[in-house]
Amino acid sequence: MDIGTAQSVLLSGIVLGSLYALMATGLSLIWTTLGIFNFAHGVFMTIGAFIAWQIGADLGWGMGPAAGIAVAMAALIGLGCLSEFILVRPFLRRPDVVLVAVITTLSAAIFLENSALLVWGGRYKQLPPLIEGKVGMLSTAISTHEVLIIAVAPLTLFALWAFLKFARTGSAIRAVAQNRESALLMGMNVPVLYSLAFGLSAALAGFAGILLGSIRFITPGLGNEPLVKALIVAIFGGLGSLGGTIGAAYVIGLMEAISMFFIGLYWTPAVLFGVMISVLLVRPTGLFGKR
Amino acid sequence: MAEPILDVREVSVGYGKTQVLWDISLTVPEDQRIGLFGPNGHGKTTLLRTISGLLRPWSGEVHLRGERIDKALPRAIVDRGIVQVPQGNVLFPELTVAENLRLGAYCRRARPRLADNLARVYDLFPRLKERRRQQAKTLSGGERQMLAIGAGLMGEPTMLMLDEPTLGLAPKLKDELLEAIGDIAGSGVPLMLVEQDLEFLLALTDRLYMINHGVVALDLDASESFDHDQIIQMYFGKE
Amino acid sequence: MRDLLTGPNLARLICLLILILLPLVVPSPYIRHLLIITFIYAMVASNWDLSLGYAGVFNFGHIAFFAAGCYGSAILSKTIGITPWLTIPLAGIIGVIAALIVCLPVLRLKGIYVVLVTFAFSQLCFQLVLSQEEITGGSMGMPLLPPLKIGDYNFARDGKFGYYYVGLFLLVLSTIYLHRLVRSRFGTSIVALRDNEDYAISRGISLARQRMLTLGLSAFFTGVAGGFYSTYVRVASPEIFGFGFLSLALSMLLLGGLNSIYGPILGAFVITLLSEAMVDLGPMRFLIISALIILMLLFYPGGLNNALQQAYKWSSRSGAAARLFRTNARN
Amino acid sequence: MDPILVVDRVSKSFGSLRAVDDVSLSVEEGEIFGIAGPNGSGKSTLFNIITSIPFPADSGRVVFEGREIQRMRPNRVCRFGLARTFQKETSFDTLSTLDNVILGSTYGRGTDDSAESRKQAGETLEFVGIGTDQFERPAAELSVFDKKRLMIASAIVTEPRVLLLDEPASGLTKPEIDETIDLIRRLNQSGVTLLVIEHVLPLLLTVSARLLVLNHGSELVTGTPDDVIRDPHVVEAYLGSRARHD
Repeated sequence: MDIGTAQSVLLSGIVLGSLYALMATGLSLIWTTLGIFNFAHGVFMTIGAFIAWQIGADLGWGMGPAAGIAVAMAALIGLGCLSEFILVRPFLRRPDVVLVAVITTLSAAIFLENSALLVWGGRYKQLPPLIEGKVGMLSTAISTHEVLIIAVAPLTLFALWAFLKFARTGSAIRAVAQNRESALLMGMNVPVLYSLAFGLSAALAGFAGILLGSIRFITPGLGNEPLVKALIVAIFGGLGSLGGTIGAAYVIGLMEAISMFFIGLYWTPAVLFGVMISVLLVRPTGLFGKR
Repeated sequence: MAEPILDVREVSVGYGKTQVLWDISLTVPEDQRIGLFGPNGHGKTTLLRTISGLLRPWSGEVHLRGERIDKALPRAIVDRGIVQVPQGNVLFPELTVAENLRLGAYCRRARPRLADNLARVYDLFPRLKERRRQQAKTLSGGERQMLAIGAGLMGEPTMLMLDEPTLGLAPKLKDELLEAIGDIAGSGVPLMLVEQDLEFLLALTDRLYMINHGVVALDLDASESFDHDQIIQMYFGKE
Repeated sequence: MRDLLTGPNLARLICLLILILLPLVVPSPYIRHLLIITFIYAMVASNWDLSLGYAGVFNFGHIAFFAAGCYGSAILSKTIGITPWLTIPLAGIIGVIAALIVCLPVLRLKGIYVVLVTFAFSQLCFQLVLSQEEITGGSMGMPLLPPLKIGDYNFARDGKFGYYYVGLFLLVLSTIYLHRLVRSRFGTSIVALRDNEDYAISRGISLARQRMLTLGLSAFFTGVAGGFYSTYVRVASPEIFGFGFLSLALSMLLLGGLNSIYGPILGAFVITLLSEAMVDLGPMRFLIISALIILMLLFYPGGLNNALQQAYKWSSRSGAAARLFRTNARN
Repeated sequence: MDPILVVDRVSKSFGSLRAVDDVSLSVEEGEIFGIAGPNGSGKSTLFNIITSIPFPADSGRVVFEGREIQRMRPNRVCRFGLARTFQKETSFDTLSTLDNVILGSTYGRGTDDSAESRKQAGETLEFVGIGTDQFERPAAELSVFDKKRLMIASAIVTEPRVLLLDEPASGLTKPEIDETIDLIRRLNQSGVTLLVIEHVLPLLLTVSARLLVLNHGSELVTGTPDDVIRDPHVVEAYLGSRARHD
């Protein structure tokens, strides 16, 4: 393996890691605040890409990428809040809410995926790259769009961190996650905070979908495979710690790129699963997780 | 006579099928500080949780300055100035001391004077100021208790309910806390204090209720001398 | 022994009799086909309930056990050339092996982590099937599997008459197996672990052991169903890993009601017929089914089984057929 | 004669909090040994680490009948002759009352024959005072008192030589507490050694021969009920210093 190949493997690993980080952070955010796992997260990604395509792409309504992204983000926040209201809130007080939420969000995933199929059909669509062209990086060349992904993902996550850290509502979201009863006693509107967390998480997924939508073809199943990867990332990093999740995302992305190069596409899932199992055998709450 | 601040009328409540409080009535008059004590698991915390809206009474009513609040949401009750400092004393363990305190002023009524109140709390508990950038979970037991009370004060209470603030504290810390709570009470905030430590209660309150088996078993005036042996008998008497 | 002919047992025997006689009365091969598919689903759903309902293990890899049976039987019969009569029971063992593999990480995990690992496991199986094209046929699947035969008689002849009875036989076998299992002390112990883990452990029940047994035992007839399925439709295709199949099985379980054997079986009948009636709707079908799942959870979490219990209670309270429908609290 | 149960300098921390701090005790065979202390003083944690359910101690030894059990698998502890109850009224809610106890008999005692374990379960339920009319009801429907007695029944059906009762009287009415005291005495007379946790002292002072008072996770005093009641530290731990007889 020469230097050039090593660098291109490294770069593709970082691109993957960035996308996984966006996805898995959303999952983790919902997990920490509501204590449930959202299986519709992958399909949120799909819907985000489709809406951006519909509004922005030339084959859609052709209103340009900026409008596409803006509308998609707004729609996803709304969809996230709505999902929380229908899929989670009615069951929050039940002792088996974790299981019920798996079932309801899984059903919602099926519902939305088939809705996407009805609305947009099964034909492949693609978003144009946000920026055209290629950039020479180190000794290889990658597309500008991929450079954009590498840059934008950390920025987005930084913005999320800043919101959670410094905004009143942001710290309230973190607070609710840690102690629901004290949050109530301080006068927080817990249901609204839950909705908001869900909306934010959906927007993150949608954004990841838009970024992915110009690398891969957009189909109703676009989000399924990234969901599974995000799932592995979440387990690997330990649910509930945002830092751990982001770190794990890049680790898994790199691991995937390396394994694809050396072992090939076919056995890469097995490698990832194997790594995940080994981590769980040693640390049942994930690599960075807390008990 | 002036209307009482808080009026609890024949409240019954419990969890699931288990009833904890049986037709409890008590009032908090304008100028009095109330103490609740009694063996554990007999309903003191449950009473506080009912007043602050975390629990819906099965029957009975709760009135705050003449207004009925037993059907209101917790945040509506906080907005009316009843602030409960819960037992167990860890608020948001992963947040810093300063963040915890700021969130104490989350309700709309308390927001405008956040900075003033923060200064006041730091004044009252200088130790919190020193540790304002630390995560709450790194605090000692006494500091956590101060943080919980401080966050309660940030909500500008018109009535403060403290649930066992001395739980697990060493005697020296208890004295410090006694002084601080005394200051708070002295500044005119009505107080409802749940405590195991009788000395603590007697020093801080005007009227004591002993809650035993979900009813008010004793009703004492703190200024009068009373029969210690009767209480000790209830705690330590053989069956 | 007299108990055998009273209460719900009698109702079950009557249902069985009807199913045995049905093909003799109803000539339509299409109805027979639907019922064969129903039998398969009923096995999958009722066995899934052993882990998901009775034991409360959040196992979302159940479809992978089914798929393991499907592909296992397909490979054994087509690639290696073993008769399907043998590969179907062997598929059960393959299902169990798949379950034991997923057990390895799951034994020490709790709650949501069990969901994630089992779900990831099933997706991993999917990816492996897709990638091992030489063995599994990749996304095309393995077509033209050998059918069930006795001598020269192909079971697909005469309107799938043969398959119908084999399917019914397997379902009856699986149901008796589950019935005995949940009534055994093993059955009680897994419910105890679900109700209160620490308490159960303190009474001498081993969490790891019972969990391994639960997953293994729930996988056997699931694998058998998989083997029978691929033999019957004569193709093993990766479609079974899709959300569609998962949602069907899940909806049967929820419509039927968790913690019962007959609920999910009944759910399988209702959902298969419903889904078949909607087959022309395309994607709309899955839209409706998934919405149905959420609505069930929202408004009738007890499922059909609950409705049955109420009906038993109502009928016994009203005095009519009180003895006939004497119900059993645990079922 | 050697003590039947020796707890030797066990500790357990949660983060920075030392829930149980270097606690030792030894219980003689046939004794009723009480463990008291204010809320949060580490009583239940002590039971948890003696039985390793749900977690073992960080350090220290637990010796039962001469054998160290602190590293034993938690589900084996019961077969070994050491059974416990839990603080809150715990039951297998969806199982019938009888099945709750049968489980103890089959898994905790190792009775293979199902008719035999049914018989044992029935007898044990009657011993604790739960009538046959309750046997087939789901445990969730029982009253608090019956749930507590059911939990005791499922423990004693395993034939423990040492039984650990965690707050058997909390949440009970006065007559129910009296019945519980009677039950504890009958159990003791049948040869079972008991460790009893109570927050409320009266029951403990009545039944136990000796008791240990915990405060802040460590031992405050160990002694006979009379010693303990006269100890000013105990009164102080419960009621504050001013409540002392002065």
